[in-house]
Amino acid sequence: MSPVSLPLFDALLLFSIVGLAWASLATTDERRSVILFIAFGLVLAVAWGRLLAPDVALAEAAIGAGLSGALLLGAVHRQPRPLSPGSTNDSRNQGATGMGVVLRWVVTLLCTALAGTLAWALLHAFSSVPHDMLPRAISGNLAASGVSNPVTAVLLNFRAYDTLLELAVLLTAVLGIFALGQANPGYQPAGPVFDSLVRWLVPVLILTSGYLLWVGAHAPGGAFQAGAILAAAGVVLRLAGRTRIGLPEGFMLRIVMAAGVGLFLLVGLTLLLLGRPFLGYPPAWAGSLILLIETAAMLSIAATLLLAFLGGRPESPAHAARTESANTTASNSGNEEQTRC
Amino acid sequence: MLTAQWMYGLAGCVIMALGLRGALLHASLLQRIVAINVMGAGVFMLLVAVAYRGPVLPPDPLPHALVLTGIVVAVSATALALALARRLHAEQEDD
Amino acid sequence: MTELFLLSALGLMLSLFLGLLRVLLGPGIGDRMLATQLIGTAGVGILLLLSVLLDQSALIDVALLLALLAAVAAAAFTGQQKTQHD
Amino acid sequence: MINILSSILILSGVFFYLAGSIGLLRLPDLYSRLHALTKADNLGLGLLIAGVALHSQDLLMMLKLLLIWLAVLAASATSAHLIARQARRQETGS
Repeated sequence: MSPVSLPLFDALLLFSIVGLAWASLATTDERRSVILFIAFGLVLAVAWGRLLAPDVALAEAAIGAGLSGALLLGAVHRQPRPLSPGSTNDSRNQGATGMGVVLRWVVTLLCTALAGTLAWALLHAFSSVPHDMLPRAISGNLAASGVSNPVTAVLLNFRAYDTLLELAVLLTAVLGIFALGQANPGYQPAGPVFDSLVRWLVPVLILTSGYLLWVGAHAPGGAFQAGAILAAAGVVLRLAGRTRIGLPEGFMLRIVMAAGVGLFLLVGLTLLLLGRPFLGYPPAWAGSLILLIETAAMLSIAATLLLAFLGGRPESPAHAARTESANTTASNSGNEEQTRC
Repeated sequence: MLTAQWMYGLAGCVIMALGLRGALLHASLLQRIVAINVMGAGVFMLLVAVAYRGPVLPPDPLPHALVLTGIVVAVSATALALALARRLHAEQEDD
Repeated sequence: MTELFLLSALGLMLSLFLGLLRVLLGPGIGDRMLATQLIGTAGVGILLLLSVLLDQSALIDVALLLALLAAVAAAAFTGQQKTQHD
Repeated sequence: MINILSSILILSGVFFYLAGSIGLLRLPDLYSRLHALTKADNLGLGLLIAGVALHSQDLLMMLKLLLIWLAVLAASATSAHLIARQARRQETGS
């Protein structure tokens, strides 16, 4: 590797990333801010690839390019006027009053100090020899973990507790969203151009998610990336104005939402009964157990992320179809779509 | 000490501070949510930079696992925050 | 060959950087969206080159995801939402 | 021989990318930028992908690369259409 040009590449990349982060927060136009944030996510995925973190890059690409952009853009469009707490004439926004200016400077100064302290700690840590105990322990036990991708081994075997609790966090977030109200009203049926893209893109996304789940055992990929891509397929359907986006209804939906946590707990408790530690898989079974848990986790992650995109309790498609048929002309093509698929 | 490691590490610090400042100073709820996401991205960059061991040695997988779960949690927290903001907006409109 | 890949990655980075200027300058929101599209395509190219340079075949998968989801942002940006009560 | 061909393809791909982004910066209005960009970056990526595929010489890899190119072609045509339609709607609407 040439010693000169790679730092140049890094410098350009980092300049773009920091510039986009700054620009997306410097404007007070919400739509501009969100678009800049989407561009920020795209460049970030390249940076993860550059730092040899392909697992992270896959997740960033799936979520940054697919979900969070659509989520934030949807929120901007729903607001006829800016989402601001209290009155629209907010002194913090204007920054004209004396107090406001002082406050801005104090906050800026404190944030700079924080960045400086962090940077100092970081440089201190980097100048000493890295403690490689943990990485060595991971690579030493990789053979017994049931998978050969070290990130998957950490997530589903060595630190399986964390992943179990993380799935619980996702579930809690969706329950919180459900408690806040009904789902967003959704989108008008898309034109023929986007519709023909959707027709082949959705199956390819579903295939890709299966592929990522499968390769996760021995290469970058796994339940999180696969779940995010599966959710993105639902987001695409939603954006095209379909009312059926692949989510099950009623009781089945609850099962799918809880499948990840449920199966994880079931496996853990069964192992306890058999006299092994909680989630301490027998090495011979580890590979299959991990694939089983990951499949359930993928479905749960996809369902929770898609429900998070809907932003509330989904209405039943029957009800949605009723309101839609009452909705006359604009949705005619949409109804045709539903009967066809 | 690797050049790339400190370049990305320092950038992570800067991005985190930018995000924190935005989260504290923006009036718009939506922009605060974006700012918190930027802050998270800064922390992720810090972690991935710490995991980096140069172009030849494999990186430390533990921070990668942390960041991976962090990204998924961040997007669901963002969705929850947006739902809260929407509800708040609806309540204000009723007044 | 490595030199060539590095040089090309730098070239694409420059292209991404120019796209970034258009994202920052605007003026219209459509211009920014279009430039974001270019940033995505340049990102796909850079990831392909990096996958060869750093010998990480998984980066091809990352490029694939970016490519598959490239239209999502534009669709979310232009999609017409239904209103709450009609 | 293959290396030389692959190098030429990659470098010309980069050239089209740069041409596209310079067009994006220099052209006067949204519609002309749309035209310039979609052509340049599709062609740029196509050439780049051809070069990388020649270099890799692995069948699965080539299939993936082909899929990437097709996906970007479809996505950029679709988004260009959507963005242009939106811009037209705004001009006539308000």
